[in-house]
Amino acid sequence: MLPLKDYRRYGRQMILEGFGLPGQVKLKEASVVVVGAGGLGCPALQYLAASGIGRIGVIDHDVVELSNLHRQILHTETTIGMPKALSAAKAISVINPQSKVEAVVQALSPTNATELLAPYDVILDCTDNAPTRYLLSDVAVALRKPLVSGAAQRFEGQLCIYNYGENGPCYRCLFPKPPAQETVGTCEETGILGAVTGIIGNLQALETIKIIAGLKDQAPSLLLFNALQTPPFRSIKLRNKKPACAACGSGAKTRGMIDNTDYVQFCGGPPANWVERGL
Amino acid sequence: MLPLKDYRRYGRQMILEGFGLPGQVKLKEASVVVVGAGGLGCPALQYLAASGIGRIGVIDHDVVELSNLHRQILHTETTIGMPKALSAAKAISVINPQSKVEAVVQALSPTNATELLAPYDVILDCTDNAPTRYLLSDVAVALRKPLVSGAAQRFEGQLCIYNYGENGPCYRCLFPKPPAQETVGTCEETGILGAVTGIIGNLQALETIKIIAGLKDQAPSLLLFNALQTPPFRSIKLRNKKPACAACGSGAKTRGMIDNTDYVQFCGGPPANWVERGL
Amino acid sequence: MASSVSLKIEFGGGLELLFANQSSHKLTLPKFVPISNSTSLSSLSSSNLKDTDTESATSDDAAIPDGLKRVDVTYLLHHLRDHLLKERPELFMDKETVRPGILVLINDTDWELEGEGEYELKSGDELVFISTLHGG
Amino acid sequence: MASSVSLKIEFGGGLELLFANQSSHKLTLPKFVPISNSTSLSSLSSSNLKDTDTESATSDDAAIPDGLKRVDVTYLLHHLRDHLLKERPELFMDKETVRPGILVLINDTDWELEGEGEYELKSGDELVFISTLHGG
Ligand SMILES: [Zn+2]
Ligand SMILES: [Zn+2]
Repeated sequence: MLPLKDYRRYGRQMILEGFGLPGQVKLKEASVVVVGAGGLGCPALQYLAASGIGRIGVIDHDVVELSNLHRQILHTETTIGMPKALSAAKAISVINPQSKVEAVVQALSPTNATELLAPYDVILDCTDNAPTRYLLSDVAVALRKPLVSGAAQRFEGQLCIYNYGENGPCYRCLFPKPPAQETVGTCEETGILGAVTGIIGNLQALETIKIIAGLKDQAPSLLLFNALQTPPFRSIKLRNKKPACAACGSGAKTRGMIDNTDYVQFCGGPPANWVERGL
Repeated sequence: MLPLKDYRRYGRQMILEGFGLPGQVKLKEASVVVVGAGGLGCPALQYLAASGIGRIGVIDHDVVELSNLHRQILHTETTIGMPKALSAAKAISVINPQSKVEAVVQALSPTNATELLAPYDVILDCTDNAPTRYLLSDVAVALRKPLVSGAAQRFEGQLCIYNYGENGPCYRCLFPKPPAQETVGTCEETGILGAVTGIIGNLQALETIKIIAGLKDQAPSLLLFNALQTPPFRSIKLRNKKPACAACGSGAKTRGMIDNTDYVQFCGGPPANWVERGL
Repeated sequence: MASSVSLKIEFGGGLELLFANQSSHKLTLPKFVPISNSTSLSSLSSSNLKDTDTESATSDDAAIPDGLKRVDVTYLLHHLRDHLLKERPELFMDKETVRPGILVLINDTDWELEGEGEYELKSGDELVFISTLHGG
Repeated sequence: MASSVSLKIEFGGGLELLFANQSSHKLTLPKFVPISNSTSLSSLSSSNLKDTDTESATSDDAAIPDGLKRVDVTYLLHHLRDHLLKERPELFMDKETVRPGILVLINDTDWELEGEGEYELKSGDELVFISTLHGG
């Protein structure tokens, strides 16, 4: 099933009870796409590659900037100016030359998202803005794939698996209406402690590995993290999917909705810096 | 206080309320030593370097092996056979060329530990065996430095700050007697999921940054993690330091104890593989 | 049982910035409150009701005074907005509920599973209001 | 109040391997148990004591039958060793307490802060037994 070298490389996880050779083979045969190669995407990609996932996609249209480097640990001073997707792909190819890495330097949009995400088993939301989060959720519903979603700002992080299992909710089940734009900060505006994105991105990799290996239960939950609080982690029991949900509900026409939604307008229109960034 | 370039590089964390310019200056003036450049040490080193810590020590006498690569994400196929301390130091110098990195390719022992650890403000225990954990705790007590301790096996991890603040316990306050050797597994024997070491090592970096920036409260606590449980994290309220502790108690002669303890014998003698590894 | 309920309130995801930048609050509300959710008399009604209530601790169906209801999450929202909020109420409430993007958690459970605004509060309940994050 | 206490038990850090590889257990123990910590008659003494106990729910100083004590953590250790442990008791207990390297947590608090073995168990308590990890 596996080349001899893989037994040596992955031996420490293959002797895990409940994982074993079948778990490693599942990782090798699996494909995962990480949308966003920033603070969350970098650590997620790193541990996904190291674990032996067979095929990994990286989608990001941004380029590396000096202000990213305090948290986006796959990029370096020498890759400043390079598209993040390429910089990250290069870095994880060094971590694991056996993983097939596919870099996409494009902004995700309603017209290309379905096609770009369809070839993968699991989707990771490592993005940094509300419109793309709604778009990713809708596409994950349309493609019937689990969406491992992370977010981080200031000293806080949030982790949730959407559209997973029989009854798992989608992003719209939880947040049918987008927040008003003035309530939404970005890492540029509100700041972010690097290690916080590391912890959430790492947890996204772990949850993805659990899903692929069949170790993940299906009870919908949300993990909250606050680096300054005691206790720092809080696990929340979430609602099931909602029959009336516009995206995943019983009568929903998700694909049509994706084609006809202007996600930026839906989320209150572009703030100045989104326009610059081509969203 | 900081060069202009640092304002751009660390701007996203310098705008954090409660961190700011003073926090960044504290990181720059701080020194940290990571003992063990393995599954825990790699992610810890990575985020410590990226955050802008001024001086970072890496102590490890092992060499990189293929079986490390599924979780020790600073090492690569091209550094197999190289001492881990050097491989890790090289990797974090790429992440942040401004951090001064000091690699030590030596096994920590009662005769060299005090001297090797004294030059640093905070010590991270990223090791993989009981004798070194007792030694590190005793030396941290003797040097009056906080010890940020992580551990991981199978699907589980543990995080604790020892010898911190007025009343924080040391490792011996919690575990005065070492466990019998047959009860102690290693990652080689019991297996380890890579992302689990990533999460614990990352949390060690975060706690270290909090200590340096003055954001860490002093209530003794222990964080337990189990990747397969719901909820995955559990925070425990711990005892204070014990007046009768052999290491940190009121009448303890810690330095003399360090000189006169054979830590391997104290922990039940060397298992076969420790002898080979020169512990 | 007392004539009031004691609650622990937490704000997260940036919402604490609206509440004096303090994430943890302790709060005591009267057990019966106006159906209108008017919070202007809350401390008064609390003392008014003390006698009525103390002896009816175990009889849950004791007559509820006219115009009042058992204190619920909707009332709590109004109380937080009227008495704890320091600025810009539209960033917390929208009509009679929380604004889009806020999740309400009752004892670590999504409030949708607990009846949302109609959940009747009891002493010791912990309510968390969390704003969803978008950064990464 | 019943004549027994219901407990939630968790094992971690590898200890679950000694307990049928199951980390979560639910357990009911009699409210009064032998001072000797003998667990051989526990179910018997539980039923024997039912009558004595049910009416003394609120009077905490009610006479404790001769040779018995209120159930405590030390008794629980013996019960776990004698009835739940599947193999190698020396990996769990050492003399009358847990072996070195095991931490006992009572409701998410280090047992040292709660009286260690002498802590008297009450229904709903959650006990965690965790083996310290050394890997990295
Ligand atoms: Zn939905
Ligand atoms: Zn001590």
